[in-house]
Amino acid sequence: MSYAVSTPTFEGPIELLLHLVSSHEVDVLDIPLLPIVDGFVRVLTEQREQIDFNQLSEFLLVAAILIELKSQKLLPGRESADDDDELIGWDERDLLLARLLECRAYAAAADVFVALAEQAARSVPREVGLDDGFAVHAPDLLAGVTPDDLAQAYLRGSAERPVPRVDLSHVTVDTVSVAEAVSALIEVPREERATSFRSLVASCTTRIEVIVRFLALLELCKMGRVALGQGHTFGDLRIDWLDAEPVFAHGTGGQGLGEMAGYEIDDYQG
Amino acid sequence: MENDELARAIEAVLLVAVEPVLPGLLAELLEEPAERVEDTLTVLANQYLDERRGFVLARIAGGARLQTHPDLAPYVERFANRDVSHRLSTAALETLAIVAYRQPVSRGQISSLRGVNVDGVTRLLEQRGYIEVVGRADGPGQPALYGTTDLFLERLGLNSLEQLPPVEDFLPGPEVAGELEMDLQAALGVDGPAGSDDV
Amino acid sequence: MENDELARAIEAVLLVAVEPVLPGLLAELLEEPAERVEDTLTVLANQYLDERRGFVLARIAGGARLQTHPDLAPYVERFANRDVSHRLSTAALETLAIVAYRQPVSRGQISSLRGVNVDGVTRLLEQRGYIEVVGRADGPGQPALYGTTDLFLERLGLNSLEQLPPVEDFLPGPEVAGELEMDLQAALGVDGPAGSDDV
Repeated sequence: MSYAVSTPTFEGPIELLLHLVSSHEVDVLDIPLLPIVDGFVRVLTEQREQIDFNQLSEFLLVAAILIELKSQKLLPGRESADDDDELIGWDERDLLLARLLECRAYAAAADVFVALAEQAARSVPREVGLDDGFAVHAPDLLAGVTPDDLAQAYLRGSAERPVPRVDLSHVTVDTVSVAEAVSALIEVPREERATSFRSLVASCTTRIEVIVRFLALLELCKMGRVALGQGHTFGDLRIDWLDAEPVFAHGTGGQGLGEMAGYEIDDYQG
Repeated sequence: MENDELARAIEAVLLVAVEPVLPGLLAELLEEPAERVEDTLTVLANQYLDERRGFVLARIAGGARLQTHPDLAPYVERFANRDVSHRLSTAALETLAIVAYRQPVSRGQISSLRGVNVDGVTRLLEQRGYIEVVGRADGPGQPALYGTTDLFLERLGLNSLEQLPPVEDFLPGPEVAGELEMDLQAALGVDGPAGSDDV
Repeated sequence: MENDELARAIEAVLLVAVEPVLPGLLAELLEEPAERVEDTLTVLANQYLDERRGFVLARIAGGARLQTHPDLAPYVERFANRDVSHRLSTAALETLAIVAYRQPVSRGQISSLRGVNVDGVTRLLEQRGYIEVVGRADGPGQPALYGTTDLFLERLGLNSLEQLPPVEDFLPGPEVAGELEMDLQAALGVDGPAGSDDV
């Protein structure tokens, strides 16, 4: 069951139209697409009570491919393109098929992993460690660990491992740009010249914000605006502002720091 | 060092090690050429098998370690409370397989292959210590590239990644490929590939 | 069970046992009379000596344990000095912290909190003198309860456990802190937590 289209050069099911276009029997440039879409929308409006979703999605797919093909034809510089490149609908499908096959292969490999792991689990390694008399030779493992490190380790160690509950993969995440974070950091009012990373990110609610803020800090460090230090392995980051007064933060003319930061971060290389 | 003494010293070191010991480290400790150490490891491994000992000398992630003979799993399991609660989900396993075969690979690459967001899964695998960041890709943001860890090899009982069966072995045969293609056509609601004339 | 099989099973259990294993426990596990187990232990001990293995079967406090042959102490020492990492792994530090804040605590409790087997880590911490057995829990098997030692306090520069920072004071919450740490490590490209309890 497919939607039949009617145009000056072609009349029939839309899939057939796609096929004819793909096999060069009909030139997509001769097909006005707007009336096709309008017509379909009209049909949809009429059937509002009982929309056939299969038909709807099929139409959307085919229409999208046709629009892509047509827009490519209309764009300059594509004349020399390979014929194959124009068959974007088929290419996409082949790619999809290749991807599906590859995923099947990895799924089968995963089964083998399980079997290997089960086999390996039948052997238990010796992990007993040194005999009692030898421990004295080993270095002090607590060197450099502070009580605060220990407290943090306790919180980490006793925290329930996060269990993802809701799959949000289909939700578009608001992007936070490093450039914005740089500007925000510059404008943060500060009474003291030094602060810590944890206090800077205390107000952040998502991980990405924290990470972006961190990248922004690195950026500021690169620009010589802050000095960063980490006393020891498990420690917090110490941040020293090298300029007590934000120099460009409120400047309207010239090249503000924010703009400069934005420019640099677009080509962010770490 | 005499052969016999070398074997004894290696045995003793393996007994106190808590993770696979690299032959290079043994060679350094015992001041013997690496080849002799390798040979001795092989001799010991065969000896344990021939004598039907309750343990074996296994080669894991490039190193050597003593572990119980798989035959005796029923007894050992009763004794050692092994941690088996951490079964990985199908999604995690498939992602792990992709990392194992395509490493170094970025999250974006895995994600476009699997067709879903894999941030949570890679994070879990990283937490478990099966994968780790092994480098950075060029390009914007320099995305992290992941590879598998020694722990991964250890869990699978492998000495190196080369021991993994080639991924080509797992590619579906032509019948399955044909079926998939048909499903795909049905799903997309279009006819067969260009070139067929059955319109 | 045949003699040979019994010896193999005992060998396997001794290989993975962290503490000396009582013959009574072996007899129960393997469903064999205690005398047979005793005899087999003796046979194995003599075998190791006769074959000049690098390890011996020692009897400690009534139990049996595999340990290195005293002859080979120099090599084992060299290994101990060479192999052990110079700081605690994240996993070991977390385990130590749990003992410090929750003492007295059993391995089972730590393990269920951390989600992994912690036998190896607790043994390491005990060997280093940072934790010790401070009592036994009631209930099946009367598991050992661990607490921290004076050496632990000394190394951290504390006079008493009351000087440990109160854990409620830390913001953000534990999950967030843990995740942040990991994300930052990932962002920095430095080694993340091992995820296993290897030290």
